[in-house]
Amino acid sequence: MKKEIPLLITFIAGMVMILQFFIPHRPFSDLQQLFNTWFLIITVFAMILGLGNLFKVHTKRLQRRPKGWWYSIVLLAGFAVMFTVGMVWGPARGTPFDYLFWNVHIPMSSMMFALLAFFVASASYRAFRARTPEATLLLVSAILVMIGRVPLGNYIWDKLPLIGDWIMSYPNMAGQRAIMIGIALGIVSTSLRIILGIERTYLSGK
Amino acid sequence: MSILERFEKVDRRIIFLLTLLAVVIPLLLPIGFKIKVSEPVQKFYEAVEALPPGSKVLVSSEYDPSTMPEVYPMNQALARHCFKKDIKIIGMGLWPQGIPLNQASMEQAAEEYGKEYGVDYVNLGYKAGGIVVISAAAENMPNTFPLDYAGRPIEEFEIMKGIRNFDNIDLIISLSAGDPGVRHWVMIAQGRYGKKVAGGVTAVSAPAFYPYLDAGQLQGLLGGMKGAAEYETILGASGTASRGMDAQSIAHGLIIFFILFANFFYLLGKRKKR
Amino acid sequence: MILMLMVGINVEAFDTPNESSKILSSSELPAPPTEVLVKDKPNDAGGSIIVTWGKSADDVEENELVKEYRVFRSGALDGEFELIGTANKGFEKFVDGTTIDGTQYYYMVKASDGVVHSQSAVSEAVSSSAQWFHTDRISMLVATAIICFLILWFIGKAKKGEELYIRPIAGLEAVDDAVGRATEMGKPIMYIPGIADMDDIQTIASVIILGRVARKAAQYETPLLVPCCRSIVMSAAQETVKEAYISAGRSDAYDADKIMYLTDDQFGYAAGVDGMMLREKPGAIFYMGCFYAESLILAETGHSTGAIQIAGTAMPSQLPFFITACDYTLIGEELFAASAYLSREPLLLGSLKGQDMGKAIIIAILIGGVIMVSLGFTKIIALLATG
Amino acid sequence: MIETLGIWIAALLTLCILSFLYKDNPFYKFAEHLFVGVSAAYWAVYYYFNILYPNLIQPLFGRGQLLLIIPLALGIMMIMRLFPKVGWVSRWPLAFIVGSYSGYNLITYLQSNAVDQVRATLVPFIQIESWKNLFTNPGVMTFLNAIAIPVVVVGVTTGVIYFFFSKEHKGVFGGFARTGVWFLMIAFGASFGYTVMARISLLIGRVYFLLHDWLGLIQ
Repeated sequence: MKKEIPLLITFIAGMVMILQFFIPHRPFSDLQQLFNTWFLIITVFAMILGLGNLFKVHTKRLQRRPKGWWYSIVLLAGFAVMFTVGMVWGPARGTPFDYLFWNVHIPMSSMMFALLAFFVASASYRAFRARTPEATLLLVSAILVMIGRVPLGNYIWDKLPLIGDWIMSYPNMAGQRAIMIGIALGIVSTSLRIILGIERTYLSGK
Repeated sequence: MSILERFEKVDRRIIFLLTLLAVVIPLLLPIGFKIKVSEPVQKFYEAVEALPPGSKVLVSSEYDPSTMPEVYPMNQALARHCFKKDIKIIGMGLWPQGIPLNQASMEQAAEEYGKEYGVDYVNLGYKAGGIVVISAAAENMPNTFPLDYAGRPIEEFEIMKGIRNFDNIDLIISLSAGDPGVRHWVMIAQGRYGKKVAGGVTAVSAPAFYPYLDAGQLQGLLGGMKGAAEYETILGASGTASRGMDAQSIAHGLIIFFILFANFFYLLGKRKKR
Repeated sequence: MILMLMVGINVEAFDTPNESSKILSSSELPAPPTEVLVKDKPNDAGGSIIVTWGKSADDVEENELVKEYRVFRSGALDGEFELIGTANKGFEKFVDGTTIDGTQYYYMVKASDGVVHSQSAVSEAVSSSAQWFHTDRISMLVATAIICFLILWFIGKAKKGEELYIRPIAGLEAVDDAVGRATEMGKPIMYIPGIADMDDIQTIASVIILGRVARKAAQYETPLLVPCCRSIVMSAAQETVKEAYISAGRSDAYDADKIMYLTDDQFGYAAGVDGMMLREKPGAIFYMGCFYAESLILAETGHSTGAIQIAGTAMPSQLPFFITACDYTLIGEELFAASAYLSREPLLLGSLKGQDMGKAIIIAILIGGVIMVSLGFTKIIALLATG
Repeated sequence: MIETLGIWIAALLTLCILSFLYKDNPFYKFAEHLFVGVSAAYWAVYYYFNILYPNLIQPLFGRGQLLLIIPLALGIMMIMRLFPKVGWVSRWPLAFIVGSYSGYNLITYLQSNAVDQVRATLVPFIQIESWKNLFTNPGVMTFLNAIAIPVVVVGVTTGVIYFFFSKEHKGVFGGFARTGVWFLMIAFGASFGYTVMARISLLIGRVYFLLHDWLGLIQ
């Protein structure tokens, strides 16, 4: 029973979602929206588990005091302040929550994202070497597209931006399309195995 | 360690420092490179330009402050373009943090062109659910968005009169930095409801949209800060994207230099070993 | 049914014949819209009727006689017509999404310059209804049926014990080595299941692969760290890893705290995982699932720690970064094949064979289709329309 | 005043994160832990106000939409994991999510990633216009445009062949698969090259913030 019911739920939910694509009639036409709302609600409940886990890991660190344990205080305090402020004043514009969001959350988030500029530089310095014919193709197409994207390319040869665009529009598009088609088949097959209960490790067990 | 090896295994912090300088210096001392317009941007411009005055464009903002440098200038330029052509904008968003940004760009452009909220533009705000919101709005806009972003009923606004579903929208533009975003607008609004969809995306995701552009599923595409700068150029207005383009070019040139430099020493080293 | 062809001209505000005739004499009156046709909107859940009309002869660029079309509706031919919506000049279609299924309606369209209007004939009676099958989606029904059939067919064959060849996939061959190397160095393994929730098949595939990796880690007695970005993923990962440890006979070594939740925030998660990598110094790092911009932030930091890195994703935009920064990368479909490959279960391998047959059909359609289209048989394109 | 304070906090936290590039250090560790804590709280609050309240609490208890008892029950089953004895019921909501999204994605991906893409590739192999152009005006671009469609058809076909799992990549078939790999490599290189700019834009955004909003060095 512990395993059969979940498998049955998976099967029914999956088949219903496939059918709704072909049936415009109610109730099928509303199911996608309905299920999505349900999913979001379950997500919020699950967050209690996630947050519980986060607290457990960090309060343990406070008890055991390994190296750098006090950073756990920073984490828990950050959570407590942001959470309290949000629940008391709400998340609207102009509230303390909004202030913390724009001046604490956003700067760190944007800078973390911007670190990519540096990582792109170091990754291209290290990895773009003409080691094999495949790597050379990667290198050449990257350089052509890159040069085509800056005014410099236009100064060197006015066809370079056009060639860059051509690579993007044709060979790149062909490669992307092949990957997309492969992914579609992979997803169809994986989904089908899940719906039919052939793949059930995520429900624990074989 | 030979010089060649040293170049091969250079401390990456030196690369980091050079990259930082390549951005900081041109921002402090601007140069002013010229900007050339590419085809996807031209198509995007034409998609908007082709609309008759009074048409209604749905502009959905699917980005957040972290991708602001790339997408926000597009949002600003698009709002100006529409208002200049007397095209009405219905704003909305599938990312909550995109709403104030979309609103700010519309307000700014409205001030420049003397447009009025509720008549020439409106912001329907955020709705959770991504793809589902698109389907729901396609079927029934007033039901999906009964209130605007500030909680006022949409019947109050003249612009929303006669708008029932996507049949009353002339063009859909999604400015997106990820999912849900342009991809889903194409899947649902274009795929299932046959609406014209154009997009503005971050440069990183742009290549993935070329197949859609080629298949005619997308009317036009702005890719990253460069796409925004090109769009600003067609419109003949210099904006924040154009301002960053110098730093962009120099830093970009530096990375190309890194790659060529690394390969030069790599190939030299390989020849020596033989 | 009889199509009513009486063309009336009137101005809304002036309903008596007298006043109307005054307006009639005015030269500013636009020509009326012609031929108002109505039909139930096909393939919907009901509640919609499509109204189309021929443009007014005055609906042209140069003059302002027609500014918009106003669409009116009534429940009876001689009943009162009420305004239900407008369409801009130049348009010939309006969808009325407010009908009640089964009720009969009549429509009429007026060309208007904002002050004076001229009206069309009244349409035929029409009613809306909901459909039970989406007729534009036949091609999708066929495609779904064929591909699912192929996969099931080969699963059936595999069940009967037929031997199936599967080509080597470098990234998956390396999984054992990576776990082994981490063990030798006495370092933990890190498994990063991406930042999407369980609604993404990539995440589900990732949790399945995690099960296989966890079993190896349990056998080698190497600690396995799984930082998660979503609570449901954390729950599913805990369940899966626990089960893997039990089936490897090492349930005592399972530690739920090693599969932890960090934050739902994309970059907050990246910051946390980056810090963890530098402090835990893992010997092997797996990135499997749905990644966005954080892919390179994680993979470059991981590279700087000297760990063996194996990635797999179906996000086309992130593949280049994993390819440059990781030792092995599973490209798109290979991610979904990983579970079958690592488990070697015949049923799963059979489905891979089914996928291949699906690809063979796609290639056949591609080549055959291009030849046909080149020769001028463009009908094939319409056959593949998906609605 | 409060505005200035906000800019200073933002600027210092930005620098804390930036310091990560040098090496792991106490400033980064501080920012990292603060970031995880604050962002977890942000999403918790956000989910409450944007999902739980408008989609469950208000419609269920305010308007009596009883159907919502189902997701409420599934949500409660989810947190039953906290109690080992009844923990197994959390598999029900998980099964529901995985099942419904498997069904949904099966169809959606088949449509937009496979059938639509195949259809878009069905273009006449030889574009007479572009070949005419090539002969009247020979050059790099006219040549590239003339071969564009054949390149796409060959690229998509061989690319798909690369993904064959059940056939050895040997002989002619192996040749096709290898050509497919080339196309994938070109695609990856191109995407990478195209992306570099975006990443620099983000850094420009941050540097602009530091130089303009914080230090006031540029106008």
